[in-house]
Amino acid sequence: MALAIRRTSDILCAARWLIRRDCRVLSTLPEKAEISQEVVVRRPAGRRPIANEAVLESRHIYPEFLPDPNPDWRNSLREKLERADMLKRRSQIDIPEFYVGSILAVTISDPHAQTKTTRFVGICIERKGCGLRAEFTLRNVVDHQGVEVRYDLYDPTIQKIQVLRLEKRLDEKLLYLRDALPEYSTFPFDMDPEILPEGTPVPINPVQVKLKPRPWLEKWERQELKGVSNIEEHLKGKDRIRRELRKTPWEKYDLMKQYRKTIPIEDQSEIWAEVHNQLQQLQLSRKKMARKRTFTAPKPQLG
Amino acid sequence: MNQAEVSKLVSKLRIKVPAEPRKLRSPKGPEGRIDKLRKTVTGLIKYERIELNHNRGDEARQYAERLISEAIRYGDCHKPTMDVANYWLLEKELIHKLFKVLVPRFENCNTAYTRMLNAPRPLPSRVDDKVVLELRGNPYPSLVNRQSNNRLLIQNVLLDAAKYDYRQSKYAEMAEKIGQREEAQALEKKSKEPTKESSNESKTPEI
Amino acid sequence: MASFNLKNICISLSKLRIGHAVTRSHSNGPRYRPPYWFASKERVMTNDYLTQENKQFVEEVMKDKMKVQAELESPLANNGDQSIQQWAPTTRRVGVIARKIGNYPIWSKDGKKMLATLLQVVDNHVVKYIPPEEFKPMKTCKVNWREKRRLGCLLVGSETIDPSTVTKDYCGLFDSVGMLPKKHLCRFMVSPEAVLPTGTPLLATHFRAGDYLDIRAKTIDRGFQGVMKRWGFKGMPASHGVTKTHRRPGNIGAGGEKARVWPGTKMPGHMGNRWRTLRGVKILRINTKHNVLWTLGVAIPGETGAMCYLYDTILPLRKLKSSPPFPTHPPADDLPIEYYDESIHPYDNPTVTYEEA
Amino acid sequence: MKHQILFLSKTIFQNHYNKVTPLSRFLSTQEAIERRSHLFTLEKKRQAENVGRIEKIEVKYKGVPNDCTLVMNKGISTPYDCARHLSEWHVDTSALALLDGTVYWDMHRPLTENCTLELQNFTVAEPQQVNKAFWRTCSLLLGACATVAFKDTVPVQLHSFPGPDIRSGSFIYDIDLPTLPDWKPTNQELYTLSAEFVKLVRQNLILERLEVGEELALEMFRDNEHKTKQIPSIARNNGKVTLYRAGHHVDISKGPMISNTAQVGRVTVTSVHKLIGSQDSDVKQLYRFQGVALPTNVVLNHFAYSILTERAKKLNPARSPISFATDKEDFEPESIAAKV
Amino acid sequence: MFRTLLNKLSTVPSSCGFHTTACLNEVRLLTRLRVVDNSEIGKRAMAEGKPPKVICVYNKKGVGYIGDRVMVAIKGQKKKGILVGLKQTQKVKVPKFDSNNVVLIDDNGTPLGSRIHVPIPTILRTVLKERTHAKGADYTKLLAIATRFV
Repeated sequence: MALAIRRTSDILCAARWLIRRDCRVLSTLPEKAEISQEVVVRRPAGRRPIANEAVLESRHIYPEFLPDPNPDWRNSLREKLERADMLKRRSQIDIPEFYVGSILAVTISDPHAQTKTTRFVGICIERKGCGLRAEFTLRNVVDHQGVEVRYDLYDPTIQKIQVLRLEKRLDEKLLYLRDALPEYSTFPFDMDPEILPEGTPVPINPVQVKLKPRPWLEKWERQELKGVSNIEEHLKGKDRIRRELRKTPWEKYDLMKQYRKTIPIEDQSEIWAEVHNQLQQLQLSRKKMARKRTFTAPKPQLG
Repeated sequence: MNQAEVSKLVSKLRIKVPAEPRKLRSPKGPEGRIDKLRKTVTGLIKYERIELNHNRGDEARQYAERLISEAIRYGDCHKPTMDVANYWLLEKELIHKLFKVLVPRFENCNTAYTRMLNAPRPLPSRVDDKVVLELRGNPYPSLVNRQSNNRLLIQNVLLDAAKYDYRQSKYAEMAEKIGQREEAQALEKKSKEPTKESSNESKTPEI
Repeated sequence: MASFNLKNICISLSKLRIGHAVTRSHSNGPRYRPPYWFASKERVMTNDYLTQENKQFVEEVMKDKMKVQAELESPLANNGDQSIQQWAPTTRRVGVIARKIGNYPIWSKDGKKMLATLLQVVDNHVVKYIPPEEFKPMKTCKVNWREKRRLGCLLVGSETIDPSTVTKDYCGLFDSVGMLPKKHLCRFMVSPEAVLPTGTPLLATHFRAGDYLDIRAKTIDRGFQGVMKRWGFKGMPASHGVTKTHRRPGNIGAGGEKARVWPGTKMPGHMGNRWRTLRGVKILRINTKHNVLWTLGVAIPGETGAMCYLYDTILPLRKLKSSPPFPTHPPADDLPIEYYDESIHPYDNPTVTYEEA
Repeated sequence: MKHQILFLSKTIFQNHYNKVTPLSRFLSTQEAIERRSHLFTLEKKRQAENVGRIEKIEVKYKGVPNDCTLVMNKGISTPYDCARHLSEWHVDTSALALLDGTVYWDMHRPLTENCTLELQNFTVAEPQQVNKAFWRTCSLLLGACATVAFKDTVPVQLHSFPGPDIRSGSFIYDIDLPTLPDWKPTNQELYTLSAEFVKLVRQNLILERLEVGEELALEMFRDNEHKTKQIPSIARNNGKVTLYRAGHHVDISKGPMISNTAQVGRVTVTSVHKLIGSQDSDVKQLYRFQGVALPTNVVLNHFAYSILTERAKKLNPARSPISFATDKEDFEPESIAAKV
Repeated sequence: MFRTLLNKLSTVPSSCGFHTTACLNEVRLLTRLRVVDNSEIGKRAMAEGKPPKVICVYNKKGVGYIGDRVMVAIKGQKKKGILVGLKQTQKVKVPKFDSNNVVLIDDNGTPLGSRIHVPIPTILRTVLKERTHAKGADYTKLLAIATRFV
């Protein structure tokens, strides 16, 4: 079953790339659509041209370089030292670009294992923490048993982080996979890495999962999830009423709440000005390595 | 340590933002708080100068600053911004004012868009602190004392003379240093490094 | 006979030693006598009605003064006679004033994650030395154990500030030794041989990686708190017939003869904002460029940005065993940027691997 | 009244008589001061009695809180009295009065005719004249405190002070200390002088103005040889000498002065420099006392004030009264050139 | 009806009255566990839908962690077992499972079954080695029947 799903999703992915390569207009992915809209709108307004728009985009790739927005905890020197340490670690191992929803394989040195290394494959369901505390959680179903492992991104015992499939999902966090049918989080350990052609934007997987019947770990119906298809089936009348009561439509307009959660542009551009060059270089060297690998062992799937 | 949100980009406010929002007590809970602030922000944009309690004034000031900075950043063709303006401004003609009057006014402003001043309390009482909240560049007469520019006040006269004196001695010293250096150069033909040092030293004034 | 009695009375009276009698009157003098250098610092800020140019001029003068201050050379730099003084296990060195700037994880060589607190040693300078003979410390109501050896008092200041933001009294403290006022001031009791001349900068290299510190700071001010938060009481159940006593302390004493509240009973009250010392904190890493110390653990009192006083530890098993930089490390340019404790994995070292047993 | 006039004339006569004997030259400083003050009081009383029938004048007040007309007594009422009709704030802060928009008038000088009145404090839009009056007053007070600061064994002969120049950074008084040929004040002594100054200022003395004839002036300053020499040139025009009194100290000055010493706030006596006279002048050396002060309501942070005191320590570039013997015509010290 | 209910409820501040924190998922007394070995009794208990209940946790906390010995009530019998996978939040690099897994053992530490059909964490190797003493029960036998480590 799981295999079948994997196959279909593979085929889907391949089809998507083909489509995108030919005519990108057809792409109806919501996030991308939003971005393009923003760009179109900003041009005529044109009041404050932001020179380093491209640099600011790296906030999606390296979100952990932005500090915690709480002003009580911020200190410019600490942040600077932390970023320097992060770059030092990044120069040692290749920490690739990945998102929530990407499938990763992580190899760590493990004193408990017999071979002293352990490899785990799974879908990234959560990324959190900033700076050296950044961590991500991988989830997989092994032998019909759901397993989740949390890793520190900058842990020096991590030997390798490999992105098997680079994609995004519809939601920021995929914690609902814990309550979804197991086939949605089943991935084989011997999965081959799929390499995106260069220059393509990160695809968004529009798959909508099916939840198991209740009880659930959280009240998913109140979270406005896009990646769940059958949430209404499991709800009773009282759940719907309570969902209505607990709705907070004004939070969308709470400008200061948004402000307190984000790092303003001025601060961000300082940060990226400091680290962007080094990150670019690391990325280039990584690409070089990747190209070498593809020459030596070309993937039959892609051919 | 939580990760900062990356989906939105905001401009930095030029005022101090406390870590925690203030609670404005309302029977309707957080929604009531926002409603109160909406009224205040609408009033501020409409009248450009209002007097109110400190707590509410300080909160409303942050929201007004954010609203103006969003309007400046995205302009009036951006739908989400328009939506936000529509929500915050209860009187709809003010939306026009925001985009057509305030945005051009504050576009090249390097300071905060609003100003908050302490207002006098009529009697020493338990009433909350009052403030005056105003948009910069409003048409009303200024509230602050403009006396600071009077060059003829005695302290300014004295300091002015002291400044002249201080600068004179500084220049004299610099000239002397340069003269010394030239002499030294002429005499010894020193290498470049010591001259650099001496030029650094020449800037240090005598105190 | 009468005269003999009188004499006896006189003798017995003279033995009473009235000078040592404890009297409970207010004429004893104040119980709290702040040291003479304890000048109040905050001043009321006023509008001076200066013109813009004059403000700039005042600022210019101040900057020039700061520059002169910053360019002052360390008195330790060029005199060799300091090395005559030898460190002994009983000598007490000066400490430093540091600012807590946050914490982040650091990994050990065996892959264990530890949280480290970063302490920045900010612009520390020795202000003044008061030798033991002249040093008359504050009178406290408690009787202190008598110090066996007499210690001198070394005043250390941190962070040079604009003199116009503090009172003239406070500035006068520094003017007398030709310095600009410092924002923070701390007194360190030192052995007379560990004395430092005025104006000596103290750096992070005053300590070594692997040494242990005692850190004194003010805890986070949490305001008036109930017993659950303040003392960790359990509270009472949320249900099962409990009304209005979910977070209350319950009983605070028995009746009978003890029908009163005993002193020291744990009750609600103000929590935090007290001086506390954390002893035996290990230094994991030192950055000499920014003068930052990484110390093990997150229990250092105070919030981010709080000032801490760092001392050599007094814990018997963690005391200094070999000679530290004594009396302090002179400023030098050719130091390595980072020092690590031997247990720490530097971030630019290759990935940790384990040998197969 | 008659009795008093008689008494006054008698004393003056007696003084004239005493003048013949040079005995009074050897009065101690304190006695001389008191004697001068006593004469000043008597003369003032005499002039007050000379006013005769009381006439009314109309004074139009302009300024806060609103313009109004006050009916005052001619020759008796002063701007100070007008201020007292207005409010305590006017009384405390006004340093000078501006009559008819042109004439600067002392607060304690009786008004003589109908006029408009504006009260000037230190924060008015154009405070140059007020500042000058303040600086002049400080010079006068510096002389006063220098005379009382020394012990009786050190005779102090006030010489003069030049016109107020605020941009020079310090107010000055040139004083002759004949028994101290080579004196350099220590910091402690300067502190003491400053303390004396503050003590004087804190007495809240009003500055009274009086015009006297040359003879009386000579009589009053009989013990001061420098002043005695200056008086004839001052009185050359109209035979009058303007005197000011603060407490017991009486000095010659053209005026105007501020209303009250309480209006002097922060003050420091910064330095004392020695002036060497030129060969042909009859005074060989003088000491130039320098100080810096700010009015009460002017708040200046101590750092900016320290810049001012540092600067005031340098020798004031004002002309020395004894070095320019050749061009004496140009030189008119303030205290000498007392013309109305 | 709905409107009145809404009005009634909306006056209550939404921030109090109920828990917003996630549950801890601790293994305590009377927690239901999942038997993951192929012992007869375990298989039957799971098949009947009557998973074992914890009746004793052999440590001082009263909360079971990975590698702890527990006594379970299973099909009317008392059996001992070892916790080999937990639902509660784990430390970094230690896997968290979707169920609380137990392997039944006898007093000597010998597993009742012959195969564990789910993955078990590698840290169990170290934990069980520490728990095994020369004279006591030998828990490491459990590791021998494991099929997969994560």
